[in-house]
Amino acid sequence: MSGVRSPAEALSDALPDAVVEVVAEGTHPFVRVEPESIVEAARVLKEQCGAEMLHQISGVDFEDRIEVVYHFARLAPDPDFLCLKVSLPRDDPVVPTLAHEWRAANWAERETWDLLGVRFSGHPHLFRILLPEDWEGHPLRKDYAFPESYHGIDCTQ
Amino acid sequence: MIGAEPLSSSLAAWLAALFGVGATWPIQALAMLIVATGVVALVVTPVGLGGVYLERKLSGRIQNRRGPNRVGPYGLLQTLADGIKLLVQEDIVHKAADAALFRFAPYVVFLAAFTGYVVMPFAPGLTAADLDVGIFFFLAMIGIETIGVVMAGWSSNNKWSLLGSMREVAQVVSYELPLGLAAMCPVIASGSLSLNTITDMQAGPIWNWFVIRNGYWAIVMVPAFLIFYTAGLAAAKRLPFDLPEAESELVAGFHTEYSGMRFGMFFLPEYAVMLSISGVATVLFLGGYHDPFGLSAGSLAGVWWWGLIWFFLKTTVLFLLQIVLRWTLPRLRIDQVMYLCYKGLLPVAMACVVLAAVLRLL
Amino acid sequence: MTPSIQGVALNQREASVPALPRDIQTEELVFNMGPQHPSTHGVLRVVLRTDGEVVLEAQPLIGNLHRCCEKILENLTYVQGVPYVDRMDYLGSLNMELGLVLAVEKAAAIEVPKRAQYLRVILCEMNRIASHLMAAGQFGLDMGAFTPFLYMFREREEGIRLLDEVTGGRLLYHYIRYGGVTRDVSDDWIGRTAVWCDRIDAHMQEYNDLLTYNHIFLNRACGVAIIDKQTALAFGATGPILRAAGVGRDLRKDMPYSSYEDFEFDIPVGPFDKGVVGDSWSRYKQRLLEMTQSTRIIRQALDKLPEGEIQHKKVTRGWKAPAGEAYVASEAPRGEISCYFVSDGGKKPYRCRMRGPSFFNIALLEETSRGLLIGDLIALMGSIDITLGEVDR
Amino acid sequence: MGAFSQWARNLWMGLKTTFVGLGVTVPYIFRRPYTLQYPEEREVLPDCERGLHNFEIDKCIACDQCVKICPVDCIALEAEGKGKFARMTKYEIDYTKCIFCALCTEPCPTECIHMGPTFDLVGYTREECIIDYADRENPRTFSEGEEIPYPLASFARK
Repeated sequence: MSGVRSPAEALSDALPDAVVEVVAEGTHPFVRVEPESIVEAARVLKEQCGAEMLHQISGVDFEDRIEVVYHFARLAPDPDFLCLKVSLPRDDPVVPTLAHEWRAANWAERETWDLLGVRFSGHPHLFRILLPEDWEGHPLRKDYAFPESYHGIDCTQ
Repeated sequence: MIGAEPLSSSLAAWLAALFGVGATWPIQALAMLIVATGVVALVVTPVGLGGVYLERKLSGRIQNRRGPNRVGPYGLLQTLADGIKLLVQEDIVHKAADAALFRFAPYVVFLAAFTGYVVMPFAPGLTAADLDVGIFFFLAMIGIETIGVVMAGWSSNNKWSLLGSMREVAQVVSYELPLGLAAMCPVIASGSLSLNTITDMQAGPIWNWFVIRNGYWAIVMVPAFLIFYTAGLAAAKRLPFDLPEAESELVAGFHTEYSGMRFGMFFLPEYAVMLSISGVATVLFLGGYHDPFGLSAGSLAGVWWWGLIWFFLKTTVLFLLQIVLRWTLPRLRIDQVMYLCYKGLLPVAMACVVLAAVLRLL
Repeated sequence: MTPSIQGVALNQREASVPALPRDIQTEELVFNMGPQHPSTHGVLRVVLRTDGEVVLEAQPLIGNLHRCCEKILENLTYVQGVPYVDRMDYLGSLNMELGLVLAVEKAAAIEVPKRAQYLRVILCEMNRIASHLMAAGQFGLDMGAFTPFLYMFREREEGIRLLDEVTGGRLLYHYIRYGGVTRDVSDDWIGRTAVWCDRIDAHMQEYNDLLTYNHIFLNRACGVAIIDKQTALAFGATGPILRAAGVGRDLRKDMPYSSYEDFEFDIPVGPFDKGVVGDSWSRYKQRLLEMTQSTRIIRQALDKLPEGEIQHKKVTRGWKAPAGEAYVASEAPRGEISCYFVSDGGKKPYRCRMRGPSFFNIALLEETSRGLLIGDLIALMGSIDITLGEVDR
Repeated sequence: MGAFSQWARNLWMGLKTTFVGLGVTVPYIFRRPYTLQYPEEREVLPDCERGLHNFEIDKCIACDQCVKICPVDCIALEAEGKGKFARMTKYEIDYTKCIFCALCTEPCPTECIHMGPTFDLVGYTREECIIDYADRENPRTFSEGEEIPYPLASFARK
């Protein structure tokens, strides 16, 4: 009977070294794992906690670090969202890609790269997705400076 | 033969008398030309414009809208206004297009669509040219239109246009087969390829019409009529078969790059072909210009306006049905279009031809 | 020169279509479909590699409508942000507002009065019906059937008028606020909304006669462009696509929010009476059936609408959410939207990550379109029903 | 037989459903149209319609609340004096920016700015889309005691 274990429990058993922080209570329970073991952690969620769908990948710029937050959806039993977080250094955020196991991660990771500049190592197609190819910077970073002009178009208005 | 002399012959005689020469072939040709121009200018173009108006008004009413209602009473002049707009619009030939072909293509389509009317018996004596092979002339003209469309699609240098024109070729050339075979049934029944002769065979009351001739011919003629009508829809590129210009797939197909009057020269022929298909269907199956009561064979024989009224009445009903069908049905896919042609209509049409031959022998 | 898009050669991947014999091998065409194409439902650009009519590869390229909504939300106060999310999925904008508001309410533990919750449900379901009518009609339009589209617009128009009476907007409502809703409804409005629900159900027969069970339509849509359960789950596709693929997931039932647990309704799950599970027709039919369920919910909510206030606490311009975070998902017309909301205790949200279901759904296009005819590709795009506003955000 | 009957059924269903479809569309030809003749006939808009603003200039105390809450910064307000004796010199709303969210009407302490029912704003230039409500000639600006000819949207917090 898989799918009923809580992610905290399952991850502490399967990958005790990788778990950095566990928050099981409150409005947003999550497990923070080491960036290197995100692929294994996601696999544990899939196999033991019934996470059948990758729901969303979010990046958050916390000035001192960048967090990438993965939300998985458990469809049944007890539908819920399971959350994994990784913390990355701000100057060179790199995390292994989930795109090979979860096809949904392909575009979501591209978007995170596009808007936050998180590099997903091993991603098959890590190019900008929403912004044009030649855009400079990653807009969702907190210190992003809006460009004065783009290809001669005045952006200051 | 019921009905007067073809109009061109009377005109030729009159011209010959006017110039004081014999009715030699240049005079006859001149007379034919005058009649053909007259027919196109006085009958077909207004009816084509009326067709556009009817289509827009009817589609509006079907869709809970009003349709054109601003220009003129009930919006009657809307089509004319659109025509004027098309005339004054800039005629764009874009840089990458093959300019000569691009410019020439609309004329081919326009000419082909309107030349079909030359053999159309509108009323007793009102035929531009009573050809012995009228029905084949008509089908050939529909085929020639395809060439213009391919020219347009190719010279546009636009992949969507190219795809549209290729679809047109595949579709129209395929549907020529069931169209021709279905037309063979009345031809077999009447023993003539001339549209006038076929019409006159159907004079008299309604049971003389080929579609229900003497009752038992209906077994052949009703399916043949349906096939002719369906294939005619395909030849006219009307909606279950509007793949060449499928708006939601190919933007506008072969005429994507056209503007102004050149676009108009694709647009108007579409209605002209719709109308001529309806007209030929009327001639072949529904008694042409003969009324259902037998008056045109009796007291009103040879009266041209009586025939004209009935011809246009029947043609308009078929024409309106084409319009209503367009606003009812979704579009087929290209493979389904081919399936319907080769596996659906063609075998049935062949069976009809064979059966018609058998009935004829009986 | 091989055409390449964003660094990847188009012929990089082999299509599943069998290769033609060498002597009849023909040139492949690369089509640029969109951003101005009538069937891309917005400013989507799809690059097609085709062999004649057969699509070998379709690559959706998005971003033409990108406004960086998330950055805008970070720079606006809480109150100011709500009208912005309306503009993500502009056809189901009430549901979008609800997505944001629910996340903030959860993080800040704002209580919503029961009447406001019911009003949210009623209006969101009306919005869902309006959106589904649009989607189903668009699907017909993509297939060349123009008339059902306008019939559906007629019903949609009436629904929009009802929404307009309550919210003041016809497309972008800005109705849901933190802790409640803006305006209350009148008894007269309740009566007319119930009548509208009846009209929707009554007209369903018309749509079925004209479009759903039309033989041409069935031939076009049944059994083509199949998105099966595994593919849908792998790509994170949600909403009607996932349910038509045979997965009975609906957040209104699975993780009820805003009092959805009070109502009795079914979740239609594919396959239906025609076609196979997960094909274009099932996705279309799914939407029609969901509309019927939505009218059920609306009728129940109108009947049971409790008395009381519609907003406990007014969230004003200077309101500060307590530090914290929340992830709340809700069921929008096109699938599951979610908001990952992070607050640092300031006047503005620290991060508002919005999930647009269409963003994940449209990614399926590349996978599903191989070997389809161009006409079927159009049908596939119509049945996925994307809104570019939420794809690009 | 199976293949043949399937083929025949295919053709028959195509024909039959066509007539079913015609049965839906043809009756509509004889029904009344649903649409309105727009400029002459207009829909009766609800009183909370969020159209162009209406401004009661004498009530305004130039408190700047609406300017501050506007998410797109489309309101420009200038006044001589403050409070009850404020004399408005400029109250410009830039409708190229305005998103008609009605947030400006909410914090107004005197309820002097409303959303009105006018929705057709057109202009040939961007300048034409900037409307100055401090101009008393503006048909959507109302002075003290002037009767407003239509009900106004009330989003204001009470």
